[in-house]
Amino acid sequence: MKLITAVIKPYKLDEVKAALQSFGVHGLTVTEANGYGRQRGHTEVYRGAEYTIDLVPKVKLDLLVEDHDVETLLDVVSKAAQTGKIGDGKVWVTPVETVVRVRTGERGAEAL
Amino acid sequence: MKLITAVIKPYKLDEVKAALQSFGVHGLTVTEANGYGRQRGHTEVYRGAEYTIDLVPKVKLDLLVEDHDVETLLDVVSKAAQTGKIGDGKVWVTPVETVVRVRTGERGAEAL
Amino acid sequence: MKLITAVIKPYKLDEVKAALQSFGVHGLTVTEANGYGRQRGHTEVYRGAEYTIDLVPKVKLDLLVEDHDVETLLDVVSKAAQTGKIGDGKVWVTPVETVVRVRTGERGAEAL
Amino acid sequence: MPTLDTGNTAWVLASSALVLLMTPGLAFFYGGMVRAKSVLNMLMMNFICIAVVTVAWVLYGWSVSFGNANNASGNSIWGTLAQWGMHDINTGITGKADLYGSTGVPLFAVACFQLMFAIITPALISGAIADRTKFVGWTVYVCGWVTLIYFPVAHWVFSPNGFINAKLHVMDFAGGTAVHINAGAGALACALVIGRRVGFKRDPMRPHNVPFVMLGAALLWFGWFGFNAGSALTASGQASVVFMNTQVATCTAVIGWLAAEKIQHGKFTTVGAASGAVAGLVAITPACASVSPIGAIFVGLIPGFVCCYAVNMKWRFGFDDSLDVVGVHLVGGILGTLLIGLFAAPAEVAGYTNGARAGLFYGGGIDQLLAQSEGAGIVFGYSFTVSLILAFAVHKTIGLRVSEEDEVTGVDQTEHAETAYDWGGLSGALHRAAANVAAATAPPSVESITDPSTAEKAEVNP
Amino acid sequence: MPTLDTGNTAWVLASSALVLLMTPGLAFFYGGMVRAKSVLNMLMMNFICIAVVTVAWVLYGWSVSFGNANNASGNSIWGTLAQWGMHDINTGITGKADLYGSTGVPLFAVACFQLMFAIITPALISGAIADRTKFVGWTVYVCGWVTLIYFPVAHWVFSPNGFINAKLHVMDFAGGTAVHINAGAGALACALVIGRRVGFKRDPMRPHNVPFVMLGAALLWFGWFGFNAGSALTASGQASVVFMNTQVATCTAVIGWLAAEKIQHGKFTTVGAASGAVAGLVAITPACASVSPIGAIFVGLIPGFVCCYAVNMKWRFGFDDSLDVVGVHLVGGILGTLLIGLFAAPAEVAGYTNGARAGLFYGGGIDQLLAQSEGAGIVFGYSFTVSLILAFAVHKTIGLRVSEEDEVTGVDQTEHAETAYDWGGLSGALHRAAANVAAATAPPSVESITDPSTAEKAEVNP
Amino acid sequence: MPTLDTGNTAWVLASSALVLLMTPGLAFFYGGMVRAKSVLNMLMMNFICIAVVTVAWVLYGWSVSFGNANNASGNSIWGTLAQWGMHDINTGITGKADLYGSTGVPLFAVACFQLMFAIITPALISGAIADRTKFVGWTVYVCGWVTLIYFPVAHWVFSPNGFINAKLHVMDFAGGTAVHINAGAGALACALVIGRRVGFKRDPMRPHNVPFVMLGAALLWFGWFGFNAGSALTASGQASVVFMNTQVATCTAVIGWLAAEKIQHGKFTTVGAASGAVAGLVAITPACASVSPIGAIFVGLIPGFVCCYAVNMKWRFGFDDSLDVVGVHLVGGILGTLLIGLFAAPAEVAGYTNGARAGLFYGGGIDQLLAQSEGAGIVFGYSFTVSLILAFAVHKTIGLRVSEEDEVTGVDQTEHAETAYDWGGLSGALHRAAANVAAATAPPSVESITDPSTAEKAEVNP
Ligand SMILES: Nc1ncnc2c1ncn2[C@@H]1O[C@H](COP(=O)(O)OP(=O)(O)O)[C@@H](O)[C@H]1O
Ligand SMILES: Nc1ncnc2c1ncn2[C@@H]1O[C@H](COP(=O)(O)OP(=O)(O)O)[C@@H](O)[C@H]1O
Ligand SMILES: Nc1ncnc2c1ncn2[C@@H]1O[C@H](COP(=O)(O)OP(=O)(O)O)[C@@H](O)[C@H]1O
Repeated sequence: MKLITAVIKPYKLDEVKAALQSFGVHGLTVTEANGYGRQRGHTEVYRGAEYTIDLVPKVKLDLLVEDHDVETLLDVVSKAAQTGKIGDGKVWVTPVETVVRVRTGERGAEAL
Repeated sequence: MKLITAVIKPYKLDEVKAALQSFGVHGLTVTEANGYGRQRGHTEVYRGAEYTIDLVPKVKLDLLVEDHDVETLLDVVSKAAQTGKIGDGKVWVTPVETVVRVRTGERGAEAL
Repeated sequence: MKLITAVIKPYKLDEVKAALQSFGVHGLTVTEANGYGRQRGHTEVYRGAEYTIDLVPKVKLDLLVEDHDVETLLDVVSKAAQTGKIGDGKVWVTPVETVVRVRTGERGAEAL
Repeated sequence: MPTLDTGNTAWVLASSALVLLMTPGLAFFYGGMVRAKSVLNMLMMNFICIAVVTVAWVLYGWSVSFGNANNASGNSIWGTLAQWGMHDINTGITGKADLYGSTGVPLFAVACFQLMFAIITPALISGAIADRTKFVGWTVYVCGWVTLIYFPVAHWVFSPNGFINAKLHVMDFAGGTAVHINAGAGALACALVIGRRVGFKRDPMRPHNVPFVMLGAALLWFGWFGFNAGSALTASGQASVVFMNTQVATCTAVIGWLAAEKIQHGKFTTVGAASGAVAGLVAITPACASVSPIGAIFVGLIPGFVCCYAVNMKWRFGFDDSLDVVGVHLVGGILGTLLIGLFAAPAEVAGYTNGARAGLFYGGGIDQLLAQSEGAGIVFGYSFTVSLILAFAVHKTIGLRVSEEDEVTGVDQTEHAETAYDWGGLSGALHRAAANVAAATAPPSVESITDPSTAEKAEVNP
Repeated sequence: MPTLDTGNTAWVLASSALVLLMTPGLAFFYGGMVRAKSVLNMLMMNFICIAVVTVAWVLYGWSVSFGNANNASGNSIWGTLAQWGMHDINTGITGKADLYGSTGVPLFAVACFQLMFAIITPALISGAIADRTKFVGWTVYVCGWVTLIYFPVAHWVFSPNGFINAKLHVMDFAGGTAVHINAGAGALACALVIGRRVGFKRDPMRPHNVPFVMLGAALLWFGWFGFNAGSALTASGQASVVFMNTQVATCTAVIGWLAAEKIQHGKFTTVGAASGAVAGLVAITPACASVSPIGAIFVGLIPGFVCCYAVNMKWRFGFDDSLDVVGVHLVGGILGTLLIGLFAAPAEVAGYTNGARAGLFYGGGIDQLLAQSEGAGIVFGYSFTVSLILAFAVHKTIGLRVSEEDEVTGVDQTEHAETAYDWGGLSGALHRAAANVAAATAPPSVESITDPSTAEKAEVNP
Repeated sequence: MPTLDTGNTAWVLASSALVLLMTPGLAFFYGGMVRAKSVLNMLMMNFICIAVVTVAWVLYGWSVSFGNANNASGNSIWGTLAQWGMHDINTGITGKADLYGSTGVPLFAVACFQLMFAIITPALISGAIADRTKFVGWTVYVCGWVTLIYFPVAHWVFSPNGFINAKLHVMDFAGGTAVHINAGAGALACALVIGRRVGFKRDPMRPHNVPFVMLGAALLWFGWFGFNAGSALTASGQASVVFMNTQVATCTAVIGWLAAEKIQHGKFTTVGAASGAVAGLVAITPACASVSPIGAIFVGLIPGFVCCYAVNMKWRFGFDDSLDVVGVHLVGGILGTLLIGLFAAPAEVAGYTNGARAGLFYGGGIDQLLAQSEGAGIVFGYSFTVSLILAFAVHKTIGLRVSEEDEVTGVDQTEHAETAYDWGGLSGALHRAAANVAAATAPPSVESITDPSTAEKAEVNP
């Protein structure tokens, strides 16, 4: 079992989800996030005080997958999230030892 | 050292925390999240435009635990979070290589 | 490739980022979080109903790094986030199997 | 023979607008106190009162309440149906204008002013049944409530020939009985019929937007000057002292509530300050033209302090009066009505022509206190009984309460298909439904995988 | 010879304040409906109207619209420039005050009142071009629009000698043509010139703050009493029935819209209730002094119901009238103007001295309906044509629209360098820019690694 | 002998309500600018002013400020205590009403109107000490401040026999000196005594809710018409031109501020537009009855532009006037007061009976400018000195500032035990405290592990 984590541009969320569904993935956890990186932020002004905000809004996806799906889904996610512009984000994979479905207590593949 | 991550229904947070405490776990990190899954979303209407929202609000817990506690706590969390209805969520375990307590610089078990 | 995750006090975020930058780290993902722990919460009152809130606001950082940087950066982060007061937070390391830069599809070190 | 007084008319029209604003003010006062998942339903429960009560008022409400107001020997229990649809009221554009009593104010202006009272009274009830009410059931309840309860009671109390006013010589200048005790009784009945919220006492239910609570309190306060000082129906010395008394009592009630809160919980809270203000406004409503500014200090301080304790009743007795309509409006209304019996001052009482007397502390003896109690008792008894029957009837037929699942999900979503706030973080996750009116011309399936940067293209031929 | 009437003057001044408040009300009504990333731009588009229109009004607007209002034989197409800068108006502090017609109200008071109309009319347009407008371009457009369109049209419709009023004997009491059809036409033109938002029809664009939509609707409603009843320029029986009609039509429009929504989507929404209220206020604006309260029921109900369907046009025809200015103000304004031809009642029509007749259903025959259509057509035709040319001119020169990238990022950030909300979670992530005025005394580079606990120290010598 | 004028009275009562609304307006204007963790404290600092100042006013404030206003030869430094508790004021319900001067307005109405001025003046100070003030200390400071400073200064400036008004023939129609310079001086003193916020200059402190800033500005603007035009105490030509001038100057100030901002930072911001409006309202306050609408253009434009630069002073000199009370109210108040000396026009000055002259640009020579400077100087000097002593005294005794730790945590939580907003995401994390009043009947320990779906059961016997 693996965990694919993706940090992408917010407005791409719907497309990534659509793409995943067409590959039979129906579960996904989403979190609001913000990122620092090459993509530059902006400056704001309030009564003579200028502030720079480097943080750029992103969304973070957590996706539990079976080992044999990792490569394909890694590909699906990064393709769907791609705009080709700086700030598209990252996708990474971490090992998972157990997964439990809270409702039933099922483990492993059955839990997804 | 392991990391137990749980995605559960928001209103169960307090119960899960209570359950964990009764097992001597006092530290926990919580994040607001949203989930896609079997649990269906809803439809909204604004001036003639209908939108479907598949995302369901969840909370995500990050729990650093010692190896020998994993099984018990996995159980504690999933039991406490259970309602038996679709959408109860998932709990998973990932390996952790080091943990540091920022305040003291302590590592490993002492850091918890 | 490793993932350094840090849960720290919100107002330390800017300093941690500054410290990381001086070590050549320019990418980082930030999430709003809340923590339970030794640091005590507070009580609120609304029309005769008192509520205790144990959750304390935190921010969570996800930092993808190359293996040989882990120790240094672990140190950089925890030093920069430290105030010496209870509630400074935790930093932990998990193994990462692959990283992809969405924009280019690059993998591994090039993806950072 | 009275002629049009433009000054008085200007004041009554301005006051009407002020009182209309109180209902949205109430909606925000209540709306800020509920959880984020039911704020819209709270706004809607108030907003719909404006809509349906206005229609009922024009069709028959005005006539039932004030249709015979200019006729001293008119029926003291009920007005008339003669002015249904306000059809025979002369505006004075041609011929002689119909004016209200000796005020020189057109009947239509008074009708506007009194309408706003008929709107906010049932709206007050909504606070008792927050988070769990079926919108349609509520709407029906409101229609029935004003017809069976508010319209007649308003006649009893406000019409010069109404029996509580003319016969029992009760002093209730702007509605301690007709508005607050009345609404408080209706709220208690509703809360009992509809039952407790899921998680009442167990789950935390903290206000989701305290600044909105404050905004609502501010708009209420602002509008209340029209409510009380406007009730003089003249821009006069009486209206002026009423204005001052309203301000004074509201302020001392804020102090009273904050003091009680400090004693109980050790803190001065924002919700407490806002609640104290409302408690004071409620209490001074009947008394504003009976007491002096010094008297007003006490008519505010006492209810402010007492109501802060009164809101604990629901915890003790276990009825879920969610936003304390009973603790604030019923208790505050009763206190204000009775305190008149103690603090009514001769100089102000002289403004009454119904035989009212000064209060106990001002040498008027016990009589007025008894009269006030009688008035309060009659309105409470009538209102509570009829409200209970009405609420029960609606509950058993159309239904007044949503399903438990809908309640846990949130009534905004389930009753109104809306979400109050969208800060934008995840709005990328919504998408247009197939049922969408736009679908015909723009299949989402296709478009939803288009990149914004190509949007214009995607729309070349919509 | 008329003398100062303090009552009428008090009402006109109070009404002026009420109408001023409508523009911020509109800003919140619109602002709550846009996405969180462009709410400030929406507020600013409205706010700037107040600023620039006021200046234009003082310099020449008043004079062009009403400069010859007291002169029955004055030019019916255009006022005069004689009162530029309002320089020769006598306040009556010394000598004889200049009063408006026979109202006993100082010209300055009427000038304040009418100014507020000139402000909100262009502001209404902003809703059609939400999320994508260049602030400077918009400001220039507004200046041109009031000068070329609003000022003359206001003369035609509102000035006693204006041709639509005096010659075509159209009844438009408070601006169904001059305000709503006018703004609706300008909005349609703007929306066509500026084009669709990125992601129109594809992306969800749900209101980011529905309580603000409701707050805005409430402030509009409140202010509209000044708009309509204030237009009587007297605190009279006419003002009173106008007030009542305004209330009645608004309420039945809420009911009408909610009914249509229930039929189409199965739900009663908050945004729908607020929209219905505005549709009703729009429709009753021209009719408020022509119909009876019973007539007002229909002048609200019909537009409320119809407008709920009208807002679907933009999806069908693919023009991006973002917040439905066309569907609500143009359609509602036309309906209100025409319904007068059906429901105008003799008792109210008697208040007109321009030869207007009762409506078809009240025995007045078809004439008034034709007159109303003529008035509506002329204003729409003139306004749409000139607006189109003006918008096009501004768009091609200064530019009316931001870049696509700025639009996707959000106009608040790109046009105003601000973010509407900061709930504090990540505010630790901001830091003072080098360009900062404070930088001279406090280099962020140094301070930004200081711990708060040592802050005082860090500031010993700033 | 003057008799009751219902029109003037209606206007003064309406204006009183408008001015009351300004304080909540100010609370939102300020509250939106602070961080989310201290918005409630800001609202409370303003709200409590309403409460305590009203009580002080009724007991002795009115008497000290205006108790001898009808007595031309009354003391010019201080009123009287004869009207303590407003006990001997005749409302005219019986006998002859006490009216104010020749206005035909009841003393009680004027007392209501002037009370609202006494409330908002100290409230203005709260902006200088945002995020760090101890609620109790602030409350005590406010009581002392109005007693020692506002009440006497109001007498000097507003009472017909006050020396700044009668002897120095200063023109200050609605309070450039008595309100804005006065509050600005008090704010500067407070900011110096209380010290800088933790992280001042280092940490970003951006407004947490800009729409609230705009809402506050809108409510202030709306209410300010009562403040300025109401100060005429008559619904007259003077009130009308004052109304127009107020509108004009506010608008040109918005333009002036935005221009200055564009020059300095390249952007037109929302907070800037709102700030410009307030700066203009401040500046026109003393001048509104001295200048013509053309003059008002400059009395707005100049302060709007200058104040935008003035707010930078705090960065340069390092005093933490958090929300720029000095930069906007002190600077704006001084500018408005002095510009009268340049722009006062004969036609308007004729409204003054205190011997004031026209301004330099209107052939009145330099005299009035000197008089204005004298008035401004006296009020600033007196107010700053006494404020400094008072603030210091309170700070050293009760304490005006919270602990550094509480400040970093947020004063809402530490001073008021509340959180402003709860969007619901983590509300599952709260739970009822043991100390809870409900605990007796419902031990949380037990219930907190109950599932909502079994809630009804769990409450069978509460
Ligand atoms: N080392 C990193 N660890 C974790 N997240 C990162 C890292 N570097 C970048 N990110 C995330 O990826 C996002 C995009 O990175 P950025 O450098 O801006 O563009 P790109 O990935 O296209 O080069 C950032 O906003 C941040 O959220
Ligand atoms: N493959 C997955 N990866 C990550 N999170 C998931 C996955 N599948 C489901 N989830 C999370 O679990 C939640 C519950 O899943 P769902 O399928 O709705 O119900 P259940 O777990 O009871 O079958 C989802 O809302 C989502 O947050
Ligand atoms: N076992 C744990 N797993 C995950 N996060 C934890 C754990 N223990 C503590 N934390 C996080 O670390 C934060 C600080 O912990 P706390 O015990 O309050 O102080 P300290 O780390 O200084 O002892 C908590 O608010 C929580 O977010």
